[in-house]
Amino acid sequence: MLLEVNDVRGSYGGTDILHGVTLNVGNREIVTIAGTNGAGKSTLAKAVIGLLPQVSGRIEFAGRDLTGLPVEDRIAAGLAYVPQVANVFLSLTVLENLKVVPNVRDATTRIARQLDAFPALKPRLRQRAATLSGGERQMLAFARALLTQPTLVVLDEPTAALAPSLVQQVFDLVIQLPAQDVAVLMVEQRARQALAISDRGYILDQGRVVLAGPATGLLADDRMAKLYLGSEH
Amino acid sequence: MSQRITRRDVLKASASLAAASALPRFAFAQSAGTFRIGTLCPITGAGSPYGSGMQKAIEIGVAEVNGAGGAGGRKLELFNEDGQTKPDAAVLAAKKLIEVNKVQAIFGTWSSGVTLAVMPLTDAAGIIEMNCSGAPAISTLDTKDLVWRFQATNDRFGAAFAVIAEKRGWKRPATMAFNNASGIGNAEGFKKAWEKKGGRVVASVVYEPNRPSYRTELQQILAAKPDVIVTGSYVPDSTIILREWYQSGQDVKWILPGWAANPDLVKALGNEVVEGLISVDSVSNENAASYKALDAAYQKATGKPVSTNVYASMCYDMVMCIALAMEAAGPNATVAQVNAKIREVANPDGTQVYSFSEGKKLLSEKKKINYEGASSKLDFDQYGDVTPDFGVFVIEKGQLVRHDVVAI
Amino acid sequence: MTLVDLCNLLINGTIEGLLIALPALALTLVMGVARFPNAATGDYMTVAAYAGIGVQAWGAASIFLAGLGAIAAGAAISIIFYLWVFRALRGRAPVASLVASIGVAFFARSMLTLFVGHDQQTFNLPLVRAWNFGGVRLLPTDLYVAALALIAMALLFALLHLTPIGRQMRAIADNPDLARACGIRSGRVLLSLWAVVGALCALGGMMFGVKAVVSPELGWELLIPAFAAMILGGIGSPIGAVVGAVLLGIASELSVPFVGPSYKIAVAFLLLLLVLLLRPRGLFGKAILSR
Amino acid sequence: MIAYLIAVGIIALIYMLLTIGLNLQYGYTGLINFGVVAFFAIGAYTSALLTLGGWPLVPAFVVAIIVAAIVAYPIGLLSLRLSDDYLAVVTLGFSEVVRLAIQQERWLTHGVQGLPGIPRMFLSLGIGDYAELATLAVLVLCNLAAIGLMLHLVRSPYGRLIQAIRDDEVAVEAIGKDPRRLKVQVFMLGSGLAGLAGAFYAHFITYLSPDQFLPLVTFYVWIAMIIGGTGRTTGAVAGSLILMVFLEGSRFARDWIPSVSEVQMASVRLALVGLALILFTIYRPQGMMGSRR
Repeated sequence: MLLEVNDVRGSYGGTDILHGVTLNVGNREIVTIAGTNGAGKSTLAKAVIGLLPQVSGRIEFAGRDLTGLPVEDRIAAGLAYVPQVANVFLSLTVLENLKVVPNVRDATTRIARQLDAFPALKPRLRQRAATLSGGERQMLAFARALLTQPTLVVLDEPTAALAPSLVQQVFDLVIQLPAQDVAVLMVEQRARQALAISDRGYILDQGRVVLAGPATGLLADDRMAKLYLGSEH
Repeated sequence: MSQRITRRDVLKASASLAAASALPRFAFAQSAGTFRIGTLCPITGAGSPYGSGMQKAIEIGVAEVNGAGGAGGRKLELFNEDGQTKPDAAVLAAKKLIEVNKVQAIFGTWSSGVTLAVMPLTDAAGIIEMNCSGAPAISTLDTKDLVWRFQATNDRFGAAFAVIAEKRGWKRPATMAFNNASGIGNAEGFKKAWEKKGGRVVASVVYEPNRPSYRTELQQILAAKPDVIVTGSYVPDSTIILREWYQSGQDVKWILPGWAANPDLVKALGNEVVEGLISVDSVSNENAASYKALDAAYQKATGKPVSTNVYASMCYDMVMCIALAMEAAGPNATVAQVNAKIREVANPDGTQVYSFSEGKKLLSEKKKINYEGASSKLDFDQYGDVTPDFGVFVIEKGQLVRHDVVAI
Repeated sequence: MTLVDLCNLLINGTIEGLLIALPALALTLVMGVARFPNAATGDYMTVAAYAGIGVQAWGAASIFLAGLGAIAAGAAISIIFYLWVFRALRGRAPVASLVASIGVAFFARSMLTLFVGHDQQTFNLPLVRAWNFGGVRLLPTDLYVAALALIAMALLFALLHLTPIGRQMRAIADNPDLARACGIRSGRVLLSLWAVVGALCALGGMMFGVKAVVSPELGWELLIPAFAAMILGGIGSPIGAVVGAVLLGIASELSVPFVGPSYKIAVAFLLLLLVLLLRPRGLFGKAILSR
Repeated sequence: MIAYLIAVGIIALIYMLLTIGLNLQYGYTGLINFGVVAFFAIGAYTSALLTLGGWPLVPAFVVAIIVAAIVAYPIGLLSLRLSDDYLAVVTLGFSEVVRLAIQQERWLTHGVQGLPGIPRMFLSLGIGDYAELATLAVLVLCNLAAIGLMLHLVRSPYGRLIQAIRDDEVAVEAIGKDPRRLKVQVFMLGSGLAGLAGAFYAHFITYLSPDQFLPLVTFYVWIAMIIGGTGRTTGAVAGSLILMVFLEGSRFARDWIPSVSEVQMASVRLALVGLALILFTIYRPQGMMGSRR
């Protein structure tokens, strides 16, 4: 397994949020973590990437123990992260958003390649990221995250701030990632749509995994329907 | 020397602290064989350019008196505190000096604010207060005649400025004043005296401390086309103002108080800028042996001539005055008895003396003496204020040259 | 007031503003990237100015060498206190760092006075007369001061916008968590930041010393005007700090004929207040420092 | 010695009142007030001018509190619009403007010449040295009352609301309360306490001048609060006492290290205060009395 999360507990602002979460992600796999508001999904993503100050349990990545490592070292080890909403540097230009990433080998070519992958960004290179639309920001965030050639991208609610028409666009981007040797751990509120493009899924409720399995199985499970009653848009 | 005595007695004092604090306030004369002096010089804060020199001068004076065998059979003992140029800090420091160290006199308060805040405490404790402050209010608020002022009042300085401006035939004076009691006091003292002579001040400005530039203020003053500018200022702001004036190239004369126009200012600006500047100060006895001795000792201690710090010679005179008064009052005199002798040893009608040992000798021969201080002739009026003559110095080739003496 | 007077006031205001602009820049950089108001800014200036004086007194009469010495000292003291104090306080409430920076200010100043005393010092610089354009007076020193300030600002902007480390500083200022998640190592960036901050303070202290006098309270007294300039321009905005400083300088000088030299400081604050009522985040402020 | 300790105690208790007021504003409500000294000055000058004008002490004190609180009203309103750092600098600037006004409006305040001869408290009773002891006692009572008021506030529903504002303003709005009014009230209450402290100060020092009201006073109050621990009433008490021990205790340190000159000692004293601040914030961030923050 690429990523193994073992009995992770964590608190945020003094309140315990994760109560022992265990999950894993394989190479070139798309794994969705779904759950209601406040289930601890984003906290889990933060714990994996290293932005959560108080964490216990064990997180292994590519056979290496990440526990206690700072974010920067986890990025260097091959993780990437696209946070929710505040996912680009608003006061930097589009180009600067890409150039700012350190330790990118052959940065110019790689940036050019990312821009080819996201052509919508090309005419806006000198614009501040604040002027981009939500969808464009998400593209920029993806492009930036992929610059370091990660083996696993952690996406925190990539569709949270988007207009419904753009949601599918983002999922279309995600689905292409395994082809580039990138596995995905995606935290998503829109469980059905996310599971539809995923290999496997975990359902979180109040800081615990309550359901896990292949995405198709989960979609068919009526326990999930019960959990999600009314919260699916 | 004085340091060593201080420490030993502090140890002794703190050992008997509990007992001492239980004693009635005026009992200390028996409990200690020394006359205790507290200093409250402005070591930090706005007065910090002068404070340490003032304290040094007091130490030099004390060493001289003790070296001559003490005064009235007693040695002087020093307790130093930092007045911080802050009334509230000085009040606590004064309380400590009075209550813990049991001092019989407090020397060296500098800013009028500190003196005004400390005075009620010294008056209540019945001890002597000697200061270098200029505010007129100090004269009237001292109800017990225990407060002695070694600095000419701002009014007197202003009046001297007016006499000088008149003598030189200037017609259109303007004033620039640092925004504190002394700065404004000087400028307004001048204005009062000048208008009494029928003159008119063409422009006046009060400026704030710690500005990088005073061009705007200067511009306002120069716009009125004065022939002379009278200031109530200090060294740092005078440095900036004069530099900017020089660079602007406008022709005008300057009269500055002695604490601003001193060798430090010359050093900061160079000879060319300050050429022809008039510095007004109470007349010190530069030629007297005592002044030279102080100057030598002061140079040794601080590396600077005593003329860079007018307050230093005033503080030295405080020690001389009190020591001579103690000598005149005789052994074991109370504070009140010593206080009563101050005018007697410093004011005219006695043989002029210039040093402690000289005065001690004459006193032992039962002669009347008149101490002539290093800072001024040191004659106290009914308020305990000095009424000095003023020296008019003109800066020539970087040297302060005395041209004239003005009496008011 | 004649046109000539007005021009003179404008010149004075601009020069005074440019003097304040450097510490204001230092403040706003720290505020933007390290996220606290650094009350020790002024005392870094003082220490650096004394270092400059020290270089001159040591025999190097050149003001240029004195400036280099000051910059080295400014950067050094800034880095030392970062490594000792502010690094340990990262991640805490900004007010903790603020209070610690007051401690740093006291500590730095007292160490300075312990060794150099309280006397004023002046830089050894030949005095030149002002150029007079029909009553509008321009001091060559002022021109140098202004030029130097502008060059320093240009260099700073080049650093922030054209170099990788500058981009990283801006990224951290913009969104520290995202910056970390991009793999930006903030330790190295902050070290450079503090070096730059120290150098800016040093330059500001030098220029203030050349224009006025060097005393132990030099920088401490400049702190409040620098804070005001930063706030007027908007926290974290370098352009804002410069514009804010110059605006406050000009506003206060222009007000002198009307309210006198004492209230001109109050006028500066009145302007600040007015701007903040209309734009609560200052002239160039963005909501990037949302906490 | 006793009289000296009483004097130190009086100043410490005056700082304690200021610290309790600030603690209410910042420690409980999260309002960053860097203009404490302005309200202190307003209280001091109000009471001084009234008593010099012939008023008895008690009404003068009351008016001092009221005037300080009223002046705080517009600043409190401002605090609603501005975020922390902006408010900090605006209040700092405000305190400088107040000082400048005191300095310039000579018809009222005598400007830089200052106000000498402010009546001492309890002097008319003719109890001599005991007057200061009585002052100390009244100050202790005032501080106890302020602490009592504070504890009452903290435990009341009102107080819980205030603390909720500090932690999450949106949540308070969500339960239908108006945090804006509470903020302004807290600002006025804390400033009123500063005004009271100012009145005590005026009648203890007996001489007021503008240079006694520099921003340094504000910084000292902040230091006392941080050292004691924010958000705790006992913190304000401990903090102001520790501050006083530092500022005054160094006088006695002087007697034990005689090789250091008075000039150097002044530097050493400031260095110690600075060092204490640095070490406290690094190693004891919760302050002496701990804190829930």
